[in-house]
Amino acid sequence: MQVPLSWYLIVAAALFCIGLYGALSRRNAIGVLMGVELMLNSVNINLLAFWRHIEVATASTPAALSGQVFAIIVITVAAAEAAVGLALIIAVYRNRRTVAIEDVDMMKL
Amino acid sequence: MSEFFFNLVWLLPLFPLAAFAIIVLWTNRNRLLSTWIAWIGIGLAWILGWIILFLSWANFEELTPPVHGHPVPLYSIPTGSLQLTLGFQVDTLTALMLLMVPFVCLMIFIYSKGYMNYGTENVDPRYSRFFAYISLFACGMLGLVVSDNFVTLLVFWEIMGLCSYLLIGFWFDKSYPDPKRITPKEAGLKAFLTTRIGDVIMLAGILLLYSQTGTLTFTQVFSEETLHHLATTYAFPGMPWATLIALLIFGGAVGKSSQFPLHVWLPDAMEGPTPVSALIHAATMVSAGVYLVARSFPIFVAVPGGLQLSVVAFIGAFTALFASTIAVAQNDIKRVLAYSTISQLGYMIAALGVGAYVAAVFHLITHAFFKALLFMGSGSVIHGVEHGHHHVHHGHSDTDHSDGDFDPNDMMNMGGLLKRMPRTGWTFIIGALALTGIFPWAGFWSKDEILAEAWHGFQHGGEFGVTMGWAFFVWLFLTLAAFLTAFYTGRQIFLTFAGQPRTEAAKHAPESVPSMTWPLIILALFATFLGLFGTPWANQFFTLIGEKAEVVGEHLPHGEFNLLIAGVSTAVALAGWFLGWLIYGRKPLTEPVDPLEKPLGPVYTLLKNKYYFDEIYQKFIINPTISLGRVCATFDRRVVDGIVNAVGTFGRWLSSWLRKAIDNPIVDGAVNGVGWITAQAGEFMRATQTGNVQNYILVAAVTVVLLLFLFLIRA
Amino acid sequence: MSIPQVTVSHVVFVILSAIALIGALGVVTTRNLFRAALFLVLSFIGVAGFYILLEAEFLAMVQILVYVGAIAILIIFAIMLSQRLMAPGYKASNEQWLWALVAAVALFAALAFILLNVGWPTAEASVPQGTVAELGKALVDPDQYLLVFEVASVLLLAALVGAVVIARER
Amino acid sequence: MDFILNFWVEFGAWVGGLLSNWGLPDWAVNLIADFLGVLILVVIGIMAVLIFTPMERKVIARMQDRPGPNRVWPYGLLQALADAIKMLTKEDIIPTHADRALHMLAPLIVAIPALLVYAVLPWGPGLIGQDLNIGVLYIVAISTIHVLAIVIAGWGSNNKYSLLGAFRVVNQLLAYEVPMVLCILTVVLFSKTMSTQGIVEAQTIPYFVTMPVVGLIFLICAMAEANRSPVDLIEADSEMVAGYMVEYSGMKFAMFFIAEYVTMFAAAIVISTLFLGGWKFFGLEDLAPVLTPVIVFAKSVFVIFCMLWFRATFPRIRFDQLVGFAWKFLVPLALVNLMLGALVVKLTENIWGQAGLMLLGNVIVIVVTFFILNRAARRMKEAPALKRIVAVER
Repeated sequence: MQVPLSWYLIVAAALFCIGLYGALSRRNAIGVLMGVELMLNSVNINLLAFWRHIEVATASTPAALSGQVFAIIVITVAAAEAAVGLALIIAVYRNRRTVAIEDVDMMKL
Repeated sequence: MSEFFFNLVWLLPLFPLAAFAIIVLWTNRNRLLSTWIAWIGIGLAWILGWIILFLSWANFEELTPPVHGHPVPLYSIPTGSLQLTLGFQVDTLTALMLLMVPFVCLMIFIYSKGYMNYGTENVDPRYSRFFAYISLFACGMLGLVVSDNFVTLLVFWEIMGLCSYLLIGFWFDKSYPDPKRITPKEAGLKAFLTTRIGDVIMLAGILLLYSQTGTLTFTQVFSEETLHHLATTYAFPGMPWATLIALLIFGGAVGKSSQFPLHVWLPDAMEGPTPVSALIHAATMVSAGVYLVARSFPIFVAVPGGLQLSVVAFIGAFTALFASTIAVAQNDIKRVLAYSTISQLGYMIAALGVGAYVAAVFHLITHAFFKALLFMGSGSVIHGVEHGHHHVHHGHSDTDHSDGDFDPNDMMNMGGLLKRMPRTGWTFIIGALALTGIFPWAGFWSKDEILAEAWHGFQHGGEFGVTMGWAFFVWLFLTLAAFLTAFYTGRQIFLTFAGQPRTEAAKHAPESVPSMTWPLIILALFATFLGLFGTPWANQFFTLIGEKAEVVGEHLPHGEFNLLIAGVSTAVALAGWFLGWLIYGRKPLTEPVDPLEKPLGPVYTLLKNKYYFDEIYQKFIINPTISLGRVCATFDRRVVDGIVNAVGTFGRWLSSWLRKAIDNPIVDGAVNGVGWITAQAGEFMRATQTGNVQNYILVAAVTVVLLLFLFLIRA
Repeated sequence: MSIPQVTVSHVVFVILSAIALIGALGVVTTRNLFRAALFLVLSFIGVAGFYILLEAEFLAMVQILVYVGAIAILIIFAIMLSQRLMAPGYKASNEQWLWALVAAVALFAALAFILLNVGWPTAEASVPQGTVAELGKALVDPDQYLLVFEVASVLLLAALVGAVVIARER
Repeated sequence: MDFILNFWVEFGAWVGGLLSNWGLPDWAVNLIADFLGVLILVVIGIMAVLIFTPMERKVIARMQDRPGPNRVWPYGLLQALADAIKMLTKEDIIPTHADRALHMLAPLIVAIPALLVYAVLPWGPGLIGQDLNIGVLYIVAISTIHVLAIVIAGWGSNNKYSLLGAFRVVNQLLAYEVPMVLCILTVVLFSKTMSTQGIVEAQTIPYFVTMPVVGLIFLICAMAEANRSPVDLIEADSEMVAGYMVEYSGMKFAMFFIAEYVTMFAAAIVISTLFLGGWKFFGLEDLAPVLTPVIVFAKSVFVIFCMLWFRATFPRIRFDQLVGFAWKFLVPLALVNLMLGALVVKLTENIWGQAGLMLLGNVIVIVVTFFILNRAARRMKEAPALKRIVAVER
């Protein structure tokens, strides 16, 4: 007896919202990054849940793998994003001795 | 085994092409390396070519053109509803061309090294480029002979045209003291444009062919039903498509093989370096026209007794005679050979005209060998005389080829060279014997076969409905041409090699370097023995391309040996030689003036000026064209420009009025108003520009949520 | 919706989701950033558990390898580098946290509403065996995902170079 | 006879039968069986400490020409027990200003991955905790948690040496994971499976014979992962007094201690599985399946002996050189081998052909490597000393 799809989706949604909150409310850039990672994870859960419950069931080819491949790509992107993001954070920290986002507002005139 | 090599046929044009690319792109600086690359490229092509030749000789039954052959398709272009398939093929005709083309090319490549003065202090400044060009040319010729359809054939055909242009004008910076003499630049242009006329006509023919048959692949075009269709459907009353297309395609051949009336470019093409004259304008390119006609022969004979064969026969025979008459009165050693080339090509065309397909190809091959030999010999002579000239006047230090009024090509400046340059001399003489068709040299067999065919046609009506009248006419002209050929060849020999040197230059002319003389010797061997493959008793050429060839149902004719004709032609040739000796050889002339000048008088001048063909063309074709262009230009400037300007002025006036009336008050006002509003809005909005990313994301998130709720309420 | 009869997988699911969600909440609420990172790891592990439950073992392992082994470690590294900021009296969240909370909760409400009202199909189809091998083949098969794979590799390379260039001491 | 032939499978069946004869329901039987299995594996792991601490001390001592532990009866074989007792009786200190929770948490976490690895280590045909079809990947993934634990430890005990140790962990272990994974990839290329059992079965010839370079790289990486000297820069006593373990004492330290040996033993078994043919030994496994665990054990003991040998032979490397060694030498080498392996596998399907080609390729690689290293060394000798250091650090 499988766990129904909707359960996964709801948990993923919850994870996403929590991540969103983190990304929105953290002062520390690294915290924001963590929030983003959470969101990415929730997306992955969705992808795999859909893959397991829908693609596998209704696939024409013997091995239907779009979901997994997509998830792998997301993980890759997450890794790249983390690397670059942390590099940026470290660079900012080095130049401005802070990683608080609201202090990094050179965009503002 | 053979399959394997046949499938490699596409490599043939690729080798020289690669050599071209490499030389042009990288090794341009290094002369020796460029030379070797060119040699390797053509050498590989030669080896592969001869392998293919022997393999296809071994099993020629299933490879005989027109409809047989081993296809090597490359790709196909969809054109509307049809597929235009391009590719290469191997059949015995191709194989025969492969006997000649790559080998002669190789010889000439080797020869060029010496001719371009490699290693001496006056080496040609564009040495590497020369090898690149001739490699590209070899690519063109090989591609032409191996392509299996009219499209690729035309493409390579044009590549050769380009190379011919580049190579004739190779010394484009050369200029002569007398303004009337044509410079290499002009010569190249002339050749290009003249052949272009023929090419355009040929293109029209090919397009018509495609529109009629829906295919351009040889084997399909020459199939029974296609030919029948072509022969029975009419372009317009009394003119079947076959005839029309054949005539148009023949136009291309006329241009390329420089037949009358498009023959004018070939003599001037002699301004190019001599290896080029030998390669392009004697051995390979000019014979491409003949190859084209031979290749599309089935179309020519699709309509028995049609107009086209008569035209071909007439033009061929006429050109043969006409050109040989001109050759009689030329003093430039290379121009004599050029005219003899034209007349020999006339032979081949005429042979095709009377249906002697095999004979034509046979003569094409042999002629390629001995004419290349003759040209290279003349080149060697010129080279020697030039060196002698430098030696005499300003030592070996001089590098530019245009020195004063001394013309190393003029036979009047030579004489007695046989002692000075024996190898060149003897090989040249061998070539001359072959050219004039003296037994048992190659020329004898091929020329005799043509004459025999013509005669045979005269006696009991030629094949494919060539009328007896035409056949006789052809035979007569060709025989006369044979006589003249022997005469001017003898004249050339005696003027050049016999007697005493008439100038200091000739006195000091040295023998050429081995890299020039060895090719001469090898070619001389071929010129001597090649004919034995085509003796009427054991005619390998007929076996290869004639026996199994079924052109519209009937077998190709096989001219049997005709002692009478052979005797006549030999007698005529000997007579020509004798006359030449009588006039030029018996008492070697001392002052540079032709003894024929006085007795012939005006005729001589007429011949010397090539029947004033260039002048006529200048007067009646080129000048009218130019003046027409002028008229058009004036019309354009006056009327068309006037209208345009009027419109323009009106537009300017209208626009200025509009600006005053509408643009300034209304449009600008609107624009400025918008700008002002934007500025105000910006002032108001910038409060929200916190520069804090998270605010922005928050706004985005809230928006998303709101939209989501909206959506939920709606649904 | 009807609660299906409970099996082991359901129990496991509940436990896993508890782990994941608690971890996530910890991430966003803890003041101490280092602990937040550890909570993040916890949440990641929970997600990996989901993957195993979904019969995608390979991805579960990749999840642990990449997220726990690489990303989390990187984050912790960054935290260590910028540790001074965790001086006492340091405010973890900014002024707009309340708004953010409202937005997040509202979003979750909306999503949950939608998800519960859609009749999702329940798949009983079983995953074909040897999915991993299939996946490996598919990733380098020109007819399937080769392009995606290559693009991802290029992306990684670019990120690598970029990160090095940005973070290098000048 | 049959009972002898596949002894362990029969044995498992027998136990199961026994339980079910006691009238237990299936799920309970499975539960108990699994529990027993886990217990056995864990105990094996823990026992490793008791076996290998005396062995290490004895071997090292012999190599350094001193008697080593010889008081605890007999020949100091029970030294480990004595140590254990000593540690248990030590005071358990938690430094002030330390993050208590994390400080407590680290020793718990550190042992987990080391023990989890045992789940997929094959002891014989059918004799394995769980034959995952992604076993090797599982090993790699799990062993990364180890890093996490050490980082927590370094951070949790508020001490600059510990923190330095944590930094070094991140640096070193991540650096050495890359060539390790590459080596595993090479092996998987040949065995065409990621399950440990499959790899063992695929090894008609031990991979260490066919691709010694890969094996050596993997050995080095494994030692770095289990931070054994000479590559134990994480806890280089001479530089940073045991790094992340500075503040730990008593049972918590014991946990780290145990974890280290468990990891080492696991690494040894992994090596013997991936490269030394696992439970295969020239057909002995077919004659007497009973002995397969013994074979594995013997092989891993041999591997551990090699590790100790290294430790006794080589001095410690400077840290920057250590990391540079991983990135600039091991990774390219492993990559080259990976390419080589891919090429070979494409070239031929025949196992012996593959083995021969791979061996040939490895020999070539070795030669080329030595050539390059020579040139580099010469260049460094010519370069002035300061520049040399800079060059190394870059």
